[in-house]
Amino acid sequence: MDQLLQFIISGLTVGSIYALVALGFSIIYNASDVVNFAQGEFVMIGAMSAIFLMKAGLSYPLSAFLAIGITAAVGLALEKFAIEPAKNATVVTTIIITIGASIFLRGAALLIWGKEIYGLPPFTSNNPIQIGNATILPQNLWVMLGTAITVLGVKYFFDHTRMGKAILACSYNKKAAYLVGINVKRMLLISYGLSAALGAAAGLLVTPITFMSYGAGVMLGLKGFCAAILGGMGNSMGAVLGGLILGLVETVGAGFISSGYKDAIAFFVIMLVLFIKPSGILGKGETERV
Amino acid sequence: MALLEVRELEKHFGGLKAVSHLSFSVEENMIFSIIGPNGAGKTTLFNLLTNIYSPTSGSIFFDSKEITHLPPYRIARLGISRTFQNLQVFLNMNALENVMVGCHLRSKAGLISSALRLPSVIEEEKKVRQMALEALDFCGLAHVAHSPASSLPYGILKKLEIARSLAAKPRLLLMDEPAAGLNDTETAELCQLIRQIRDSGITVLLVEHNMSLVMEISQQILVLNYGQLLAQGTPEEVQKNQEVIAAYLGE
Amino acid sequence: MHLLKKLATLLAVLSIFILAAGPNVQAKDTLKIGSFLAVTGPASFLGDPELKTLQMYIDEINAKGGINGHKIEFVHYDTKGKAKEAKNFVNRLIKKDKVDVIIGGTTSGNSLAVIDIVQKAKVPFISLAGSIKIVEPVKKWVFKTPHTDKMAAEKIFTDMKKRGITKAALITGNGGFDKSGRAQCLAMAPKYGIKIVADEKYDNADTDMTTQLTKIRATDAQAIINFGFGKAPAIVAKNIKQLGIKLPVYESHGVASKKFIELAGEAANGIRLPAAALIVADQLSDKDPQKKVLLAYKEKFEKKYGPVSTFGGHAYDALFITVEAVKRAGTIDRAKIRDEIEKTHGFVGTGGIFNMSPTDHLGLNLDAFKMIEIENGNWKLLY
Amino acid sequence: MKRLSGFLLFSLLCLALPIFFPDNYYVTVVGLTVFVNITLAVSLNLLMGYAGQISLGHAAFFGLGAYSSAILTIKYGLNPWLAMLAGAIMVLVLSYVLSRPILKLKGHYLAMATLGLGIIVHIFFVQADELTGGPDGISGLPELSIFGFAINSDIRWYFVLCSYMLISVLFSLNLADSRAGRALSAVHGSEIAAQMMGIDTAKVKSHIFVFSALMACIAGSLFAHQQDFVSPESFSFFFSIELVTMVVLGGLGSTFGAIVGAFILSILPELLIVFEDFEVLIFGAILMIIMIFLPEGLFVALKNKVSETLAKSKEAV
Repeated sequence: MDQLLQFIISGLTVGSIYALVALGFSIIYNASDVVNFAQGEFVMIGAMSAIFLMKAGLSYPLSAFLAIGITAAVGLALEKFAIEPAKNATVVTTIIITIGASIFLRGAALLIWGKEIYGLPPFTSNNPIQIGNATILPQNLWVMLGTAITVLGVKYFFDHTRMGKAILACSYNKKAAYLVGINVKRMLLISYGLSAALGAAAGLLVTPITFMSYGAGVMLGLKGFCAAILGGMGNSMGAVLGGLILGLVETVGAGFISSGYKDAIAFFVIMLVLFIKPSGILGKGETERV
Repeated sequence: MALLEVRELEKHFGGLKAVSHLSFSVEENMIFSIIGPNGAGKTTLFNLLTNIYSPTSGSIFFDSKEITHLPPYRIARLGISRTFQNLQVFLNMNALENVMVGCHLRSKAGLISSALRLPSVIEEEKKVRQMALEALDFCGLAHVAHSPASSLPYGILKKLEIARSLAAKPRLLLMDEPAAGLNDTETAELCQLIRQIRDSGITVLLVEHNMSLVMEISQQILVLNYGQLLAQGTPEEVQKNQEVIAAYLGE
Repeated sequence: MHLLKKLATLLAVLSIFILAAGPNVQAKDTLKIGSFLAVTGPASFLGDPELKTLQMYIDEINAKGGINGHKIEFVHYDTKGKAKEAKNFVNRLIKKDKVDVIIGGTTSGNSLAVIDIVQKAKVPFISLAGSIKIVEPVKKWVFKTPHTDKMAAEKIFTDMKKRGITKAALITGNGGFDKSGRAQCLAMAPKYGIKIVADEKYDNADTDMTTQLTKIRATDAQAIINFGFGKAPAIVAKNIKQLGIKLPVYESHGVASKKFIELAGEAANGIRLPAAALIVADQLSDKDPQKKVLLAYKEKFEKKYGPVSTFGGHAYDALFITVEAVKRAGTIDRAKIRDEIEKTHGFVGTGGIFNMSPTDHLGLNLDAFKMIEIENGNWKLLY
Repeated sequence: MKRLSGFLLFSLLCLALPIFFPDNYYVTVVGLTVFVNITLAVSLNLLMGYAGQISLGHAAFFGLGAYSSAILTIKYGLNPWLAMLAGAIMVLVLSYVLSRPILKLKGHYLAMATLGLGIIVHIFFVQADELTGGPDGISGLPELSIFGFAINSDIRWYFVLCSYMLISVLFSLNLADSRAGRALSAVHGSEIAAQMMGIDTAKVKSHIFVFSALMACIAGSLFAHQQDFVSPESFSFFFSIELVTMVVLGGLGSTFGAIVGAFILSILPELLIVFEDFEVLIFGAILMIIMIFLPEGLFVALKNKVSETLAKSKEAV
């Protein structure tokens, strides 16, 4: 039982990584009802850009800053050149476009950065912090802090800023949003840029722990998607909650049941939750008007 | 015994009582209209009758059988069909196919026999096609049979829903605002159509805002206000009812 | 009309392609070597240096006029590490490209998947993957050059015995390499009197292994063995340090590349692993017959591509075993080449000295593995 | 017979191909993969295109079929056909039990649940070493034979897989305009309206889920015998997503769309090999471009174009 504390800390560590990725899904979903399967690639591009900018001799903060900018530009380009021209497409078609985009971005990363795995130095010291008989790395705290700041930021953005509200309005009813004078096109563009920037920030935060390579975005994206769904798609608090629960279920499952089947246990729990609550933990149930 | 009987029906959405304490019955072979100001609970009532919402309390009987908690498809099997205020046409099919879905209850080919296309299925398919064409023709839609539903104008789609419901040969047809969005000519045609439906032996339960239409064709009218029964009677009786006038004027 | 013209042009171009793809009018004595490697995907760090090595040396051989006058034609496909692709590509190599020898199958899964095909088609195949199952039991047309996972397990246990360790904990990934290594560890441990007291697993894409290691910490294990490749072993090493576990740690030959040290950083120090001599070539005694070969390969590869890895070395060994066999056979007849490969004796490669026989299609013994410890971010040859 | 003219033409083309190109790599090797993928795409289209229920776990049933055949024939010495039947029964029961709770979910949540199902099955293939051989898989399946006629060459496999594919295509086309098929489309169009037409939507969805799973399961058994080998990565969630992509690329809801989509996605990587490292990039770009400019799918878009042009030329006359 004295291992439990470490399991929980490990779970929160992993969970906050998932939560960060899940938040990116939320933003685009909120604006356009689209699940962007290239979200994991944003994480990868953010991290890889920073790694190579640093290799080119730039300082850590400057590289990080530029990497976020580069990724945001990729996000904007994705919306401008792939999502916007297909505005009449159904949701499923749009999802396939984002899958195509994720393959394309991975291919581009492969060509630009090669196949090697890279790491980033931790933001601060690398000495583990002791909590009871459990330990945690400072970088893990950075990830948690990053998650907390982001979720509060995203929540504030959607609840209290004009632009955030405008983006939400686009998702509820594009036509109505257009009629009240919201520039729907621009809002969608902004949401992709924002989501990409967020993905890049996630990449910067997690790379010192998990390393990064051109293909690493896939699994991060998948887990982020699971977290977002578990919490209730489009709900930023839900995304964080989903991420943390997913992380905890994985570590506790690995700790007490079987480490080989831990992912299976996690997916089983997600399915159970959905069977009981079909729109995720914090998701709102949909009622159809007839 | 009445064809449809509603006893003490209640529906609460959180604190809101959308329908409360409602009892009425509908006799066979008549046009029975439900009117009331916006938000009176008319569509909610339809959704309760077809169990798209389940009632908080109370019971519903159709042909002396309780249907309160039956799933919608079983209610349909007993002989109730409906149209929708927000169109629910199958936009992924053409007009004829839409109506052929209406014939679902009058045919029986299953998944496997359909996949194998057994001779009996081919036979039945012919019959279904015939029945559907008849229903389309009845509603004056024979000319659009092969047009994709997604390409048809609103007025036609409203009629298409009626044709689809009729193809099921129901005993009771619930129509939710069939005249909404129609022009005068179309409304006149609709009026005629509803009468023909009644004359073919189908009881019609109508929710409608178009008062002249309602007054013209209904035998019985029920007035709802805030989910409660305000009045019931013939068009003349309802028109004279002071409470009804107040409710409408107070709107 | 315009459209028709376009169509006609298209057809003409297409037919040229089709004709060109038809029967090859090549000189008869070209030796066709086919390869299928995981150049991209999760095993790319294995497949990539393998491909580079093959290309580099084949170019060199051709520049020197080929083997006994036979020029080498090289056909390569990237399997991305997928067994289904491997099967398709080997079929393609045999049926479409009609190759004489196949070198490849970066991962054990890829190699195992194609054994039946090459056996049926009677094409000599030298696998570049680790699993012992590839050559045990012996298959007539199948050979391999990398040390087996069984050898790695035995080398690790030998070292443990020397240090008086009797209880070990296993932590492995879910890839083919990892799982096969785990199976060999479980199978070999009793022979060396070692008890496996924990058997934890992780997914190769996982970001944190502290949970599994916490469980290991709670056992009475005296050492930890990790079989894996890619980033996961580096995370394991870092997590071990984070949790303050002081036990000796053994990695497999899967991490025998500088990348591992780079990723794991300080946490890599003190870790021991069995590996081919290549990474400690300069530490070998001058009397070691391998030293010259290793240094030559290392220099050549690093001049062209950057840091060398032992995995590329396996491709080097496979290529030159083939080259020697063709030289001895004096022909490019598949059956004769196969016979000569089987007769490989005293071949000094990067992986060791190969002595193949009809009952041994690998031809390496435990001495071919060196026990190495990571010290101050560098490899240190122990023995 | 007008209804099936497209099908007959397609069958003729498939069956005649090996006569003209008997030893062509693309026909006898790639062709087999193409047939399996077409079968899977067509079966997935029944669920996704007809009934409108997305599944990101279709590869699981394909894999369960393959593994049942491999395990039961190799480890338990069962007759291959019996093993195939046993696998099918298992998938029947499993898919039926799971169908009700899973298909209650909608949209992304349904996608998530099916994705989870696929991943759980995949993890089982990887982790249950003793049974499944782990990541290395199992090889050495016994030969399949029909009435003593052994299916032991590429060309024989060509005809077996082709026949099974054609049967699935025929089933799918038959369903399209039938009572059962219309019920599926109705569920897709509006579940509430479908219910009001007397359709038990939960049952309809569950039945098509099981039907489509069974089609994939048997394809899996055949695939295992043909490949003579099974390993987990052929049944990963990546493959499930590839199948969804096939269906949408060709045109959701159209059987020939699924065929076209499966054909393109199976052939494209073979053709892109020459681009080496650029392959991934080009593949992604092609996928995006097709979906951006022909969002209703390649086949459906072309079909609409052709019928439009025909209608116009008729008017002109």
